[in-house]
Order: sequence, then C-alpha cells, then structure tokens
Amino acid sequence: MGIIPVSVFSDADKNAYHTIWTDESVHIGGSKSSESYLRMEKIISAAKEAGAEAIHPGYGFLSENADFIQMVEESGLVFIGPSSKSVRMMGSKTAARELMSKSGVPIVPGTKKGIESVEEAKNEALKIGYPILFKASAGGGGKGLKRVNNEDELADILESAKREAKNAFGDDTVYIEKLIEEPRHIEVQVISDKHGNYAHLFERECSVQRRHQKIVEESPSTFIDQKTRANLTSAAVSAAKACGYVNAGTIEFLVDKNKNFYFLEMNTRLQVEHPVTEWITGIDLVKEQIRIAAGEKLSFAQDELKINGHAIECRIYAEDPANNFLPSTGVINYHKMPQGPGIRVDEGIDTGSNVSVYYDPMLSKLSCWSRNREGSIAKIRTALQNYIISGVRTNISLLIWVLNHSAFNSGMYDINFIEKEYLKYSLTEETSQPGEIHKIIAALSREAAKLPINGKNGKIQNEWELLKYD
Amino acid sequence: MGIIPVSVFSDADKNAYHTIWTDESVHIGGSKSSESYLRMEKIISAAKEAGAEAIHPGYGFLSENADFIQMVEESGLVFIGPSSKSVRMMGSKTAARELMSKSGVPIVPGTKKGIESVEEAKNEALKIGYPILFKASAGGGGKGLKRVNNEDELADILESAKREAKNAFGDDTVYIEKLIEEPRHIEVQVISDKHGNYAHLFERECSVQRRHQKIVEESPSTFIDQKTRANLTSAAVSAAKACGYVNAGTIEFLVDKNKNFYFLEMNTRLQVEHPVTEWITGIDLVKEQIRIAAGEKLSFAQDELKINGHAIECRIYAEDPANNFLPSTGVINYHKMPQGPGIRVDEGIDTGSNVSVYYDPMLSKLSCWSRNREGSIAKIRTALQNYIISGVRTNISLLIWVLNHSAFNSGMYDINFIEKEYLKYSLTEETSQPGEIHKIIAALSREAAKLPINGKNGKIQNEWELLKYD
Amino acid sequence: MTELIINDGKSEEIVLILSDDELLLGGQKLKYEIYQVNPYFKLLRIGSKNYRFALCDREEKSVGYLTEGHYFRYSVQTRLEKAIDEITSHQKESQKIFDVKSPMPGLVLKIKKRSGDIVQANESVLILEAMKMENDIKSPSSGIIKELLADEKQSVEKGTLLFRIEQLTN
Amino acid sequence: MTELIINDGKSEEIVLILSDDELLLGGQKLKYEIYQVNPYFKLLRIGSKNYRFALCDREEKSVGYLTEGHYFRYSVQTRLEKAIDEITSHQKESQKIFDVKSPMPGLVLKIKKRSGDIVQANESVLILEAMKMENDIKSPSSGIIKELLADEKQSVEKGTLLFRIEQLTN
Repeated sequence: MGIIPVSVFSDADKNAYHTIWTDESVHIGGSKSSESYLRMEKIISAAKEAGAEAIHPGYGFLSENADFIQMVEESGLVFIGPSSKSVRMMGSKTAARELMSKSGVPIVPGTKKGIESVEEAKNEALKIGYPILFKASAGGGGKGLKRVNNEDELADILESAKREAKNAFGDDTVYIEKLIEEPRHIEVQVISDKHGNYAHLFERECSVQRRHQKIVEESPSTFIDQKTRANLTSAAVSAAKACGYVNAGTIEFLVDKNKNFYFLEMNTRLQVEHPVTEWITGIDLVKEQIRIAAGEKLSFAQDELKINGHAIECRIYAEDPANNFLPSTGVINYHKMPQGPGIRVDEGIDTGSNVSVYYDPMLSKLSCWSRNREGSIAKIRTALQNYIISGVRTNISLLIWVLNHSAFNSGMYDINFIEKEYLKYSLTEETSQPGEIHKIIAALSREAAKLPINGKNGKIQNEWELLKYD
Repeated sequence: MGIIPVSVFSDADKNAYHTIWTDESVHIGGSKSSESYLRMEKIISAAKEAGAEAIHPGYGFLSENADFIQMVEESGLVFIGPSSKSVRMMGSKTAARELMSKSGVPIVPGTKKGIESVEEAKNEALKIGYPILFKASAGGGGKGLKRVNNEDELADILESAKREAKNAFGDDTVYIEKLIEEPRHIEVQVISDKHGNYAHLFERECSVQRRHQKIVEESPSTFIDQKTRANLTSAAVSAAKACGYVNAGTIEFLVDKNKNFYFLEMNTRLQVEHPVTEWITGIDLVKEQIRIAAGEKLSFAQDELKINGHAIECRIYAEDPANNFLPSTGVINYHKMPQGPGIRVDEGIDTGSNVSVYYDPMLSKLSCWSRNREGSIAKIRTALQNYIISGVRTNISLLIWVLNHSAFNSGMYDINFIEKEYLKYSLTEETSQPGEIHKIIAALSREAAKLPINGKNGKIQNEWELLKYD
Repeated sequence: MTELIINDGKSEEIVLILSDDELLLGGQKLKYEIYQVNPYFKLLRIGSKNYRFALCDREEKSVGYLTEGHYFRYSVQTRLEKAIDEITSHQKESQKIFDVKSPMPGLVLKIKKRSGDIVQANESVLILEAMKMENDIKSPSSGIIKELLADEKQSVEKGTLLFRIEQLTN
Repeated sequence: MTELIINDGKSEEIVLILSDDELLLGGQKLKYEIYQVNPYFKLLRIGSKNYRFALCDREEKSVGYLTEGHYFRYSVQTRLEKAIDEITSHQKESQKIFDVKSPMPGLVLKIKKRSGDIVQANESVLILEAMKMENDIKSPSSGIIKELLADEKQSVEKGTLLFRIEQLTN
C-alpha cells in the first residue's frame, strides 16, 4: 500500500519481533504496560514525532479504549478503527446489552449495570439462577470473567473478578450474566465504511476455549445452517448499525443447542482470529481497515462475497500443558515454522527471541485453508507437528490433542469441550513414535556433543565472534 | 490424505531437507545423480522395500523419463503422473511437434527430427532463417538450449548443446527451431483423470527468464484477453487429448506480439511454478495428482473453476548476481522466511543446510497472492526484502530488481526482458537505505563481537555441547 | 561405550551406546545415525526411519526435547551418578518432601493456606500474577505445608522457593 | 575508541567507533544501538530507524552482509592494517595481476584460451561445469593470460587458482 509503518516499543521490547521488523520505531517507556503500551499521551506524541498520519491499535492494550480513541481524534491523527462514540456505546457491556435489546437483537439474561456489593450480586444471582458469570464491563478476551456455581463461592469470586478487571482494564466494574450451559461461541465479522456501506464476512466458530480464552477458531461453523447464517449475520449487521459503527468489528454470540443465538458483546477492533475470515473470503481485513480510515469505500459489495473452502486457526501460547498451563518464559533457541500451500503463520517470535513475563503469552498464530473442513484439519495437524518452538514450553500438544479428538472432528462440541474432555494430558497416547525412540533420543541428546556436527562443513558457530577486533 | 511419504536420498543428501522432513527415507547411492536419483531400478526397489504403493517423481530427474515410468508400471507400482505411452509421445520434442501439427495445434517452424551433423544443421538453419535455437529432444527447463545468431558460431554451439543434453538427460539428440523474437512464454495447466475427464486451470505467464530459465511466474497473464484465453486453453486441452494424457501436465506456448500462439512443448509432469495456479484456483495439484493416480475422478468440474485474484512466484537460486550468476555453495547459516496473509514458501533449506555442488541450485520458491496484480507485486517485493538467506549468495536482489522494473509493472515484457534490461546490477540504485548506514554496518560487523549479545539472557550457544559426557 | 540409565518418571531402561553408530536397548542391538542440522535441531535415523528432535531445555541430570509437537523430559544418568544420587538423597526420600518453586517471575497476589495446613494433591496454595493472568500454584501432592516462604505482594523471580509440602505417610 | 577505514571498492570513509553507543562518520556524531537477535542476525538502531542485517560471509579484511535482500561487501581495516597492506602489496599493485579462482567445486569442461593470449574484460576463458550447468569463467580485466593452471577434464575445488590475468599498461 506504500505505507511506512512506525512501531512503538517498551524497554522489554527493544529487541522484540515487532520492533525489529518495522523500519522505524519509537521508545515509549518501561517494560510494564502501564509504563508504555497503556500510556495514551506518550503513544500519540510518538506518532506525531515520527510524522505518522494514523494509528492502528492492533488487538490488545488500548485498541478498545474510547478515551484513547477520543484523544487520537482530537489530536488530528486518524484512528484506524471505529469512532470513540461507537466504542463508548459498545464498550460498556451493560450499555451495549441495553442498546441491543432496544434494537431487537436477542441478549442473554443478566444485570443491566455494574455490581456494587456482594449483597446486590447475591440478589441478582438468585433472580437469574445459578450458574452465573461475572464479567468485566470494560473487558474482553476471557480476562476478568469468572463462573459462580452457588452462593457460597460468590463473595470470593466477585473479589477476584474485580481485581483482575482492575489490573487488566483499569476499571473494576463487573456485571452478572446467566451462564448458558453447553453453548457455542460463534461470532460474525462485520465491516463498514464512512459512506454508510455495511457488510458481514460470515461467521467464525470459536467454541474451543480454555479458561474462556479461544485457542482454535474456524470458519465456516459446522453448526450453522444457511437459515441460521442468514439470521445471525443480519442480526450482526443490525448491531453494527445500532452504534453507527465504522471499520472492522465483531459481534460475538452465544448459540444454544437449538440454534437460538444471544448477543454476547461487540469487539470494536480487529480480532486475533481474523485470518480465518481472510482465508475464506480473500479479503485482507487490515488493508480494508486502512482504506476505510482513509475515507475510501469498501472494496467489495456484500453479494460479491461467498464462503470459499474452510479455514482453521490455532493460537500458540508459551505455557506448559504438563504444569497446569502456567506461562513459560525464556529465549526461543530454535523457531521453525511449517510451510506449504494453504498454510499461514502470523508470528511474533524468531530464533533468539526473548519471551518476557510482561505481556500476553501468545507467540504465534498458525492458520490453514483447504477446500473442505477435513482437509483443513489434516493440514493444520501436520503443520503443528512440524512446527518447532524450542526453549520455552508451548500449548502445541494441546492443540494437536484438540485436532485429534472425535468431538472436534465431528463438529459436535461446545465451549466446555476442553474443560470436559482434557482431563489428563498423557504423553504416551499422544505421539505416533514408539517409546524406545524416546529413550534413544534422550540418551543421544546427552551423548550428541561427541559427534561431528553436520559433516565437515556444517558447524554452526557465531561467526561474529571471529570478527572481534581489539 | 493419510499417506505416509517415503523419500529417497543420495550420499550428499543424507541430511537434506527432503530427507529430514519425511518420516521414512531410503538411501539409493552416491552423490552424483547418475549414481542415485537417475538409477531407475534402485529407486523402484527402494519403493518396494519400503512397502510403498506409488511413486511421485517430483519435477526433476526421472519425472519425464518414459523408460522409468514404464519400469514403474511393469513393477506393479503406481506412477503418480501420466502413462509411459503419453510421455513417450510428448517426450520427444520432434514427435510431439508432429502430433500437434496433425491435431491442429499451431507449432513453431523447425526440424522434425534430431540433427545428425553440422552440415545438416547448417542446411536446416538456412531454410528456417537465423536466429535459430538448438533444443535437446529429451530436454526441458532451459538445459541444452542454445541460441545461434549466424552460421559462423553454429558448429561450436551445436557441440556444446549436445554435450549439455547428454549430461543433463543422457541423450544428446538436439533439434532446430526458429527463434521467434520478442515472444512471451505462456503455458496452460491441464489435468485429466482415468475416466476421460479433462480440465485446464488457466494460464501461467513465464516470460521472466534468465538463460532460458524461468525465474518469475504469474497467473493470470496481463497479456491474455478473454478471447485468447479461450483459444489457448482449448488448444491445450486438445494437445492433452491428442496423447491420451492422464494426470497433471503443462502445455507451453510461445505467444507473439499479435497474440498468435505456437505450441512449444508439453511438460508431462508437475511444474516448479504450480503454486501460482494453486493460489488462483484453490486446487491442490499434488493432492489431485495422487487422487487421479488412485483412480479417482477429478474433484471439480471445469465450470466450477474461475480465476480468483492474482499470484506471483519467484524462484530463489543459490547464485551470485555480482559474479556472472555463478552458482554459490556453502552452509546456510540463517534462514528466515517471510510470512503473512497470502504468502507461501516452498523451501528446500533450513538454517544449517548444506548447499552442495551436485544438484540444481534452486533453494526455495516464494509465492504470493492478492486480489489484484498490483497487490501481488507489492506483497512479494516486501516478502523478498524480508527473506533472509545468509551463508550463500542468492538471486533475491535480481528478483527485487524485476519487481521494481517499469516493464514488469506495466506487464509489457517478453522473454528477453532480463537480457535486454539487466545490464549492470548496481547496489546503490537498488536499496532504499542511505549509503552511510552500510558503512556503519560494515564497521559494526567487525566490532560487534565486543558487545553483549541480546541482553543478559539472549546468548545463543550450542546447548548440546553442555550435555557432553565422557 | 557408555551405559546410560533413562528414566521417564515411570520406569527405567538402560541404553548402552556401543559406538558412534551402534547402541543396545532392551537386549536389541540397533544401528543408528545422527545428524546435527543446526545447534538446536537434530535428525536421528534408525534403519529407514527418521526422527526429528529439537533440544528444548536441560537440567543437571535430565534433558527435555521436542518431537512431533510434543515435549518429553527424561532423566539420563550413568550407573555411578545414580548410585551417588541414591545415597545422598536417601534421607530426603524417606521424608518425601516436595519443593514448589516459582515457574516464572511474578507477583504473589494471595496466599490461601498457612504453614501446617493439610492440603490435597492439586489444591491451590497461592495465586501468582504473571503475564496479566492470575495463576493458581497448586500442591504437587497431598500432605502438610511444611514451610511457606512467600508473602502476599512479594515479587518473586523464576525458581524462587514458594513452599514445601511434606507427604503424609499412612 | 577504534578507527576503521571502510572501503566499498569505490571510495574510502573513516568510521570512528567512540564507544558502545556512539560513533563518528563524516564529521557527524551518531548515537547507535545494536542488538544481536541470533548468531547471524542483528538489529542496528540509529535514532528511531531500524536496520536489520545478517552476516553472510567474512574474509580476512572484509565482511559481507545482507540487508533488504541485497548483499554488500566492504573491506574494513584499521589504519595500521592498511599501511602494512599498502607496503606489502606495492609491488603487486604496479603489476596489476588478477587471480581468478574457482568459485565452486566443478569440472573444467573446456579451456578456450591459452597462456599468453590477450583477452578483453568479461571474455570467457574457460567453461566450468557445476550444478548441472555450464558456467563461463570470464576474465575480470583486459590483459594477458599469464598463467593457465587448469586442464580440461580436471576436477577443481572451490578456491583453486584457475588462471591469472596481467592487466596491460597503456
């Protein structure tokens, strides 16, 4: 597009992937996000200093912060995303539910506003019926989201939910929602320009979640028939229109087993899982976002889009499946991405990258496309087996487990799938290699240093050191 | 597809990428291809030993060798490709020309059979008119292909053409063809099953060539209008039918400036440049090849296919643009592939790979897709700039030059484009970085070893060595 | 020749490395080839089968590696190392004490138990905040909390000892 | 502080490395930061600009690196190294002799010239077969072929001296 991107970075990210791979980058502060990526005025002045015309917020940190967007708008820069007004309307989950309710979009039963006290929470929960969920009003992405099964555990969980909400979003307001059991999380990508054109880019099935965090997403959903798709996407476009939305956004729905759907929330930004939509539609969403922000019209009409094939995305996190999925930190000593037709990697690491404790542990996103779901699953499973990230622990084995599971393969799963099925991760059941090979590898791993390296010429060494000059 | 691949490897390839990344591999002999990859009986017995059911020949070595295919057929194994009969019919360029001529497919004027003597060559050349080309009857891919401008140089060039043909294909038969000046090389992908279904997958524009070797391919061609496309693809399907062709194949045409096209040859195998066709059609050609060999029908009908967007492929060779493009050998000390939406790499190397002198110097293929040609060009140019292959010299700077050139961008180029335009490769004109940066990098490259590496924790060392046990 | 005792946490097996291309496992002599592709990635070939593996991490007596997307950790010791280990750890063994260290740098948010409390295996003892998430640090075994070394609001480094569990003997 | 003379084959410039984060080039003092991402890949930051480069190869007095898909080679010397170089190469310089070495292992297929022949710059002297292709090995300068050390059908290693060209003085 002829655009020169400028990135911002914190102390911990001086050497991070996003910093390295932009031609220009501006330092904005300390390693803690509160000292850098959440400093609104600093980011805006960095953009001005670099002579940037617009700010793309990505999908973390301030991307859904209406105050930040308003500051960008008032600074004379362009925000690549919705207006602060739309974000404010949809940003508070309680206000958004009210708006949707008025606009005829079905919502899940729950409280309309933030919970002020334990007593109030108990009363509301009794009205709605357990189990209930606490959700952060300013939140998203699973953070500040807690299940309560009965009144006994309510007080403790409310405290924890408020604490997480405060830490993650700077706002401890939480509300209550009825927990719909065995639901599917299905969302619709919408997009609109400044000229009043709206379109949807079909649904994404995001029911494979752990701790309310999506880990595998696919499009189209096996669960959605043509009629439901028509209703769902039309409700999504109505939702976007209700808040005068411009740019790319996502309407998240809970869908019950009878295909009734309920508005969950709107993500007023690009989603982590946008690649699956790009695969099946051929639309580059980020390119489209930039065009829209520049005042251009949507580059396509709704009726030009059709679902082409099937795509899956797996999120790769630095966490240890064998140890309660605790985050894993360290240096990536080897990063080898899978490659081939219909394979895409959106990576944030390279050989030598440091995975720090400061930010979200997502390392990379692997997505695959094929003409049908069966082909997509086979392709992404092989790609995961061939994806090497050594030096930190990752959730790749969990992802392989998901792709091998009969429930996933049949398409009959809901958001409790992993919680219900992934009781114990057993190594011996999960690899096709015979056990004795592992013993040999272990023995040779210790013996290996005695052997010649890659023939005569293959020795990898740090050539820079030979350049040393004193 | 649930298929377990088995590879074969030579002494030099014990540690090669294709060997490493198959779960099973069989050693078939010495480093020279005549001692390994060209040993037909050895390959067939390796397949039987491994319990394989079928052989995929790739696109080099024996892939178009009718004798080999016949041996496979007689061994009871399945050849994933056309029948030996079809390959024999199209394999000899002279016989193929005759068959095409009979079937109404236009051909380039030339000799019908192999040249026996210098005298005969001189007579034929006079009849046809200079400049002429010598072409290897058993050949393909630019090898054994030589231009003759006048009678004086004919004898020397004939000798050299025969020698290269002998070395590359084991057969020194060469023939003469009129050299059509300023032509475009445009080819059509065809495919057919054992049930008599034929289809084409549109054209590929392959006019960016150096030494008659394709280096940049795209689809669709900017030069081909709807009417020409209809005629060209229909001629291609006729050509495939004329030899009773089954499986994937390519009909190559020369197209003159008035859009007249001439049959050049048929490649009775998968082509190096098949990814561009896969991008614009969504068809996985290798998967389709395997299905066809297993007796299945084409998985699509002709009228289901349409050209979706635009794709480009760049071939990355180990050769030195600053030194007459001489092949470059050595160890790849860092391999960093570009990534993102619409980017595909088909790589044969990894960090640590050894590029030997024994085989073709192609290291990797980079292909990109976008909704239009402009987007495709922009994407592949950026991807090339971000593609790091260090340790050997590569032609990446030449490829960037091509993508920056106005002739390429306007689509107005023919097969002489590089020869005419690429007079002198000048560093200063080709990079966006100011000259002083290069001086600083050079100075720091020598000084760098004094500096701490990647902070405290980032030192990359060979951890295996710490495991040493005596 | 090197004799190595390989333990996967369940059982032990002996691998005898006879030479650079031959080893003995479970009474079976095997020819092998090994190639180092790059500093962290190797290819093991046995017969016509290829096994790719990457070195992931390494501790004093064990190696952790990655193959087919799965992580494995085995302890690898010589007979002598194992003998020394057994003698020195004999006393400890009979006590069965589990040290729980911080798996990453973070902030101790809440301590749910006290020293002397009886806990079940997998029961949460404290909450550690890291990478913007609250992480439960659980007891690896049922037993008594012998020491609780962390304080609420304390910042801890990776490897900091948080608490010790003494397994109850029946 | 280190003074380095950088030569790109056309002109020379001096880079003074003042410290680990400051240097002087063309009279201008510049702040820089440099990070090693992995053994062969570095990031140079000057102001807010990032420059990525990979070490490609290295010879005695020069470094070759890769940036933005382009390869660059510069000679880097201290003043002392350069002075020594100039003295020892003075005699050679006046003769202007070019050594042409084999750029890769291969087979000498055909020798087109004889010792004593006068050749033009870029004129083919012999054909080397490697990687299944015939490669013309050309004269780097116009001059006389002083020595021709290769024979037809001879296998040569990378770096084998093939022939020497003595430049003609006008």
